[in-house]
Amino acid sequence: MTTRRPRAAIVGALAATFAAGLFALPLLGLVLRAPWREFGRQLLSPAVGDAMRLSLVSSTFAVVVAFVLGLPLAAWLASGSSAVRSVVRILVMLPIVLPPIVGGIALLLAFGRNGVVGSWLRDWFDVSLPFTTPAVCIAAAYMGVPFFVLCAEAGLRNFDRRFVQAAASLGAGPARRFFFVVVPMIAPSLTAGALLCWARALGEFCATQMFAGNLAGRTRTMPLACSVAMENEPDLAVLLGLVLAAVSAGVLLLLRHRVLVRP
Amino acid sequence: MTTRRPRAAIVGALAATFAAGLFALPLLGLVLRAPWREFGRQLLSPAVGDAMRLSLVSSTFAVVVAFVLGLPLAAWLASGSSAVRSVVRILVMLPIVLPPIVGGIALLLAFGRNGVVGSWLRDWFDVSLPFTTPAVCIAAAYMGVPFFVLCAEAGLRNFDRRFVQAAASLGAGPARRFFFVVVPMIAPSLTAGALLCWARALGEFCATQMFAGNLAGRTRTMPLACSVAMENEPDLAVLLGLVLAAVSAGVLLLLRHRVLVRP
Amino acid sequence: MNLVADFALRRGSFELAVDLEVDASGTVAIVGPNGAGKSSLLAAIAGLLRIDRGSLRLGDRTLDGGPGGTFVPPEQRGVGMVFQDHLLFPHLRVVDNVAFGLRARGVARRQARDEARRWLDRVGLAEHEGRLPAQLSGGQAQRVALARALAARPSVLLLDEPLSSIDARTKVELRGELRRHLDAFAGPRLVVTHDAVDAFALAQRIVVLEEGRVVQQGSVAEICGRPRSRYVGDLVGTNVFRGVASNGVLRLANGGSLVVPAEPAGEVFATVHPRAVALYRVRPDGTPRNVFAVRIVAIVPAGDRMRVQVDGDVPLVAEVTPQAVADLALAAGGEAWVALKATEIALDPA
Amino acid sequence: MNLVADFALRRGSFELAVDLEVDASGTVAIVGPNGAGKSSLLAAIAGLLRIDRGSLRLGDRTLDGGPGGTFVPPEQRGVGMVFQDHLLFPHLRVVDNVAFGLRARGVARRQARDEARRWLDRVGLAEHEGRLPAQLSGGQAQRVALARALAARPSVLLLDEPLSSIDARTKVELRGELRRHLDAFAGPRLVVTHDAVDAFALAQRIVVLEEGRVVQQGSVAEICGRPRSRYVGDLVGTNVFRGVASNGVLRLANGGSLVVPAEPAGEVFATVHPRAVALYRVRPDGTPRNVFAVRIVAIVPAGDRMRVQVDGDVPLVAEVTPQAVADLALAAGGEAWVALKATEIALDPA
Amino acid sequence: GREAVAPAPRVARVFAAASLTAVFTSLAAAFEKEHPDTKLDLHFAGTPSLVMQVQQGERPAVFASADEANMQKLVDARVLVGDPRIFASNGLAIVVRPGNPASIHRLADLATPGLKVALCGPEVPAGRYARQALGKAGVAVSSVSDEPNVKALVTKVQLGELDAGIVYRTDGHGLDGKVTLVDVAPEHDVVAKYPIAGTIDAYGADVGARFVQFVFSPVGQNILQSFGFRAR
Ligand SMILES: Nc1ncnc2c1ncn2[C@@H]1O[C@H](COP(=O)(O)OP(=O)(O)OP(=O)(O)O)[C@@H](O)[C@H]1O
Ligand SMILES: Nc1ncnc2c1ncn2[C@@H]1O[C@H](COP(=O)(O)OP(=O)(O)OP(=O)(O)O)[C@@H](O)[C@H]1O
Ligand SMILES: [Mg+2]
Ligand SMILES: [Mg+2]
Repeated sequence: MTTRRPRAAIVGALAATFAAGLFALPLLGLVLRAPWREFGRQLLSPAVGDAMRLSLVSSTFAVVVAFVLGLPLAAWLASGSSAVRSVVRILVMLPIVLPPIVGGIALLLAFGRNGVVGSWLRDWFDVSLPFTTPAVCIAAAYMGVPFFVLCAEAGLRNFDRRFVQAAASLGAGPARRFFFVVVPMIAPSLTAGALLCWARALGEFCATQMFAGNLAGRTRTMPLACSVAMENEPDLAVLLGLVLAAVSAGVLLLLRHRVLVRP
Repeated sequence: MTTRRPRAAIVGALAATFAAGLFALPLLGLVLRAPWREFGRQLLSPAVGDAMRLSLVSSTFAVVVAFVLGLPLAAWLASGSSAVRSVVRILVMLPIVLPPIVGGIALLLAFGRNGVVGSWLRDWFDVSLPFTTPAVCIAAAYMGVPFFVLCAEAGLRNFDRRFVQAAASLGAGPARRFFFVVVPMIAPSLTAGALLCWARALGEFCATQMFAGNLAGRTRTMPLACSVAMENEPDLAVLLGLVLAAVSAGVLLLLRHRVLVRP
Repeated sequence: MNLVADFALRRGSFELAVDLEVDASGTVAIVGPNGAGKSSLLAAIAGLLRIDRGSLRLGDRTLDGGPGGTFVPPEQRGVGMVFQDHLLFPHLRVVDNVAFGLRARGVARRQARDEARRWLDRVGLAEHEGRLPAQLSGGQAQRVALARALAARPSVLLLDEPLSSIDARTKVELRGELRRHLDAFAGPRLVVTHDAVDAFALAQRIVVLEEGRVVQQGSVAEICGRPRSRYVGDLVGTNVFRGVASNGVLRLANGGSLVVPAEPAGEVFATVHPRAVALYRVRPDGTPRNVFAVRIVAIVPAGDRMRVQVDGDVPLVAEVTPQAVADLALAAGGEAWVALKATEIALDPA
Repeated sequence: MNLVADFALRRGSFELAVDLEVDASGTVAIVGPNGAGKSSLLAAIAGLLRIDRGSLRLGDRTLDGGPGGTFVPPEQRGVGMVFQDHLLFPHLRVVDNVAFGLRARGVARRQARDEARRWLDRVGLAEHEGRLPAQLSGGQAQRVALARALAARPSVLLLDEPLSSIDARTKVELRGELRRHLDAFAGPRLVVTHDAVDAFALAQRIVVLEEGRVVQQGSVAEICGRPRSRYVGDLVGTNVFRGVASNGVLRLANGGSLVVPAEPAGEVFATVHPRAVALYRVRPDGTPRNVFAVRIVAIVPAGDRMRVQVDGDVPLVAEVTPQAVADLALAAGGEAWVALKATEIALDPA
Repeated sequence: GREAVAPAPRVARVFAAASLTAVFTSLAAAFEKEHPDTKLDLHFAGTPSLVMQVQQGERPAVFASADEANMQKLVDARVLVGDPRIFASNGLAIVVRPGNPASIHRLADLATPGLKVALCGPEVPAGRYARQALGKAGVAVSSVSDEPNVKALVTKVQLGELDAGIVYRTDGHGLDGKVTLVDVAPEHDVVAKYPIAGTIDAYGADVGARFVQFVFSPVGQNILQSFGFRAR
């Protein structure tokens, strides 16, 4: 099924190429400049390995939180258009708008040792979150999940409710309807949301640094390692950024055939 | 059309509430801590006004770029599933993954005085982008547009192509089909994408700082003003973050009735 | 287990208000004009629309007690529904679409698939089980929808135009298959259709819905014998008029009039079998008391006769032999004269 | 302006290969079993599917020259298409749906709306112009789809089951309206339908498609008189069998056999009018050479007769009087005997 | 239960200003080598962030600040053990493109028209000091940007976006050949002082105290000097 595309399509194609170019160009700059001799050594260095592992763990955690908590929230947001929903939607969006460092302060104020929840955690469980790996995960989720929620909500809003009705008429309860009809049918939106959430969590560092600290091996994610390198050897920082980019590109390419490209 | 919700729905509602709480809590911390007496004065101070204006201009620019360049790119990405598309999609996602400071360096390498495009701009037009307001806009677009592209692509992938065929059979050419059929039908995804892009551009500061510098009135956006304030008076930084959050919440609430809530 | 639907509901400016009892002894065909509320009725029974007034009961269970009352959610009502636009799940293969209801009731995947395959076989789509709905033709999709509804082992069947896109050949078979299934089915079953043949072939009872109200109901024979509205007349292929009769003249709502028997008078239904309508090239002289000029709208074969649809003061359908069509050189768009004996017009008080 | 479709295309394992010429002198009805390729044929003509071989021409313009050849995109073909599943734009009000085609050809919004309203009036939906498609009933949506296709001032009309969900009452009117429109239409027009009445009422010529091939085409009278497949037989309400005749015995493909006239022999089509099929309670003794026991599948009124569908060695439809049904106490599911005179079986070489 | 193979090292957390990243990484390595039973968890961030974290209840065993103003906030908050001590100082330098193509040798050269110069913002210590130095030299420089930290400034000079900027002498470390540093004349120079202290109730306070001692020890001071810092 093909149709030949006239003028408008050509304009579209030009714009697309131009856009792709704009994204490719800065990256090209990085790639040209990076000290590639160092690449292999850095990729295999234990410090980078630790940071990479932590980055992958925390961003994956963010995706898990997105599905476990963000999806129900998105479903609720999509289920109506009350003023309350607008307010909650804005609340969910604020971590994106807030300068990440303020986001980090917010987390510290909530979950820090003297924070609203933090002091309660300390008194009752003798647990302190800041400067721990869980804190990295929380920061990642806090910064990443909003992207998922908004994407998922859009998918749910586009969803034709009558398929849910059809499933109900076939005896499927709410859970089955949601997981076996809604979720697969809005898979593209969920995938996009999960990707954005994951990527954002992966690239996050300001809030992490504020809330979780920058402790090698424990809370130092790749972007933090990168900022540390920035102080020592700026070229290394670029290289680490590229390592992060390369690894995440690798992960995405691996996932591609399982998740992104649907039959 | 209502259906009563049993257990699964209750679990969902709990998760949604919990998630909303998690987002509300850190914000609550900020709100409690902020020096509110200062709020009015800061909101009206000319420096904050300049920064706010610049933030709004640059993030709106990012949204415009998203529609003008990102939408065609998303349309192309959604129109198939070749390996080239996967690669380009990853390329588009990388600005999200890259630590923002590396992103800023990348922008310098591309559009800086000695950059790939930059040196060409300088030689031919005697234009230098860094340290200018356009640079702020470019940084905002670079960091924000990827979110739009992925969201829009998801919307397009969910779109039933047969409506395009119906429009074609009625004599509508590619442009009319796209703008009068596809775009309105995937509006929720485009709205979500535009919101994410706008919010991300609004909150961005690392890359901006690196690429555009930090000059009051010219390149100092709200997040930069916030990071500057962080140096002396962290409380003021929090307050500025809240001002940014409040203004963007206001904008979103204003938009709500026009864009977000559809008939 | 009787289904008692005594309720009203609104959709925008449309109101559906029915008082209907459906027992399990036979199949009920719901017929009526477009927008009469047939699909809305099924949706309310299935629990996809809430009622605004009255109640909906199945046996001694209240399915919907109106606002604030009991409401049994659709998935607990055990209905099997064919939707007018099928609503096959686009992400599931045909066999999994059909197995969906069984899976929802906890049948193991393998067993559910096996059962689904048997159903697909019954609707003649065994070889399409692995396809996605987008790869089916319209009629194939409709058959899958039918199989999906029946396979879920429902206790109430609601079929919304289940055979509208089925081809003539398959329809004969599928109708027989469906008829057997419906006859053996233990619960209430409702079939919405626009096809008189389907209605007569599948149902023992017919309910006529117009503008959200039940205007007539009865056995197939009753409905055919005494249609009570122009719609039913068209459905069963008889001419029906409603009007006021007095002194042997029937004034129709649209302004025309007919000479009719003197009794009964007042608001009446007049039925005229198409066979009783005679057509002429030129104005006939003779006994028929109703003679008027008409325009021929269409000529359609019906069995070994031809049905000629004419338009004029009194729109009518005449049934004539193909020979007559040829002899009179009747053609769509042409003119003709109608003669209709007053004694052929049956009047029933409205 | 003739439409010459001489092409083949594949969709998955299905292949459509047609060689068809449609002139502008009359309407062509495309009939055929589900999955025969009717919708695919229309899609190819509309430019929504590309052909794999051959060519598609309209007048002296090549619309699709096959892979690598010319391809006129759908929006430049000037087709008006009713899709089987309507595909109304969900975000546009009914009036804007209908006006869409006019807007696409550059008609000003107001004028396009006015024209759209006229079309809506013609399909009886004037008062629904402000609704969104989701607020329409199935039949209403179909009428909007029809109005939308016709309003776009197309030069080729492709209607895919345009009347399948229309109620009996409206169908009579709409068919007349459509018939007038089609007769006045200047370009090629194709109507896909499963309803014999629609086919006969709307079209002058009928093309029968089965399994992607044209198996028969001709005037309405030709198709009715000499159905060439069981499908066409069912469509026109005649019994048709294909088999091998020799020495006055016809062996059917499914194993049954019939005593038939001695001539012609070899591969033949046998047609038996339902009226010629007699039913008995007990085995009849008499002249009919074909006597066999059958099971009654369904009894359906058809005009003033009843059609009894029976199943057995030779599945058949018999047409009898209601009186006979009552006298013999025939009922679906019951047993009966069929008697069929060999001389009533018409044989045509295949 | 888990068997302890070796006694767990005693751990102390060290908060240090981002600009101390390189040197404190070296110091910690040397310290851990000298005290194998100890381990230092180094956390680097901008000094204001570190202060904020301490205000929110974090208790590092060692807190090394990039300036005295920020340290003063902790003094005011009464969370320090004893008084902060200055463990190093730094001087200013002009960072220019490699080989100094614009021939910038004095602060006054920064006023050359057509030159793209940037300073750190006046809120940042480096920016404050730079402005003081320019004041002393009586030079008026229009900064094209108030850079938020010296590294951003150095990077931009390195990439050729800027022709010059004022940074710390230590910022040339590890950038041989990529930028050139020109020391600011002693009479114009402003001395940046780096205070260090421990916080109360800190976990591993004893290890922290030993690390502070180590920083002041000759070995520690040598390391500092090797990174371009001036001994206190
Ligand atoms: N969501 C809605 N909002 C407002 N009105 C609606 C809605 N859905 C249906 N209607 C209206 O309710 C009436 C009944 O619709 P319904 O679908 O029940 O008709 P139907 O009898 O099934 O017709 P059809 O034979 O065309 O399928 C119609 O007039 C329709 O326009
Ligand atoms: N996208 C597709 N991929 C593979 N096969 C398809 C696809 N679409 C249709 N088919 C198959 O092509 C054949 C022809 O389909 P088409 O829709 O043309 O049939 P049709 O004659 O219109 O049938 P119906 O009367 O049921 O509408 C069918 O067997 C169908 O299953
Ligand atoms: Mg309906
Ligand atoms: Mg079809």
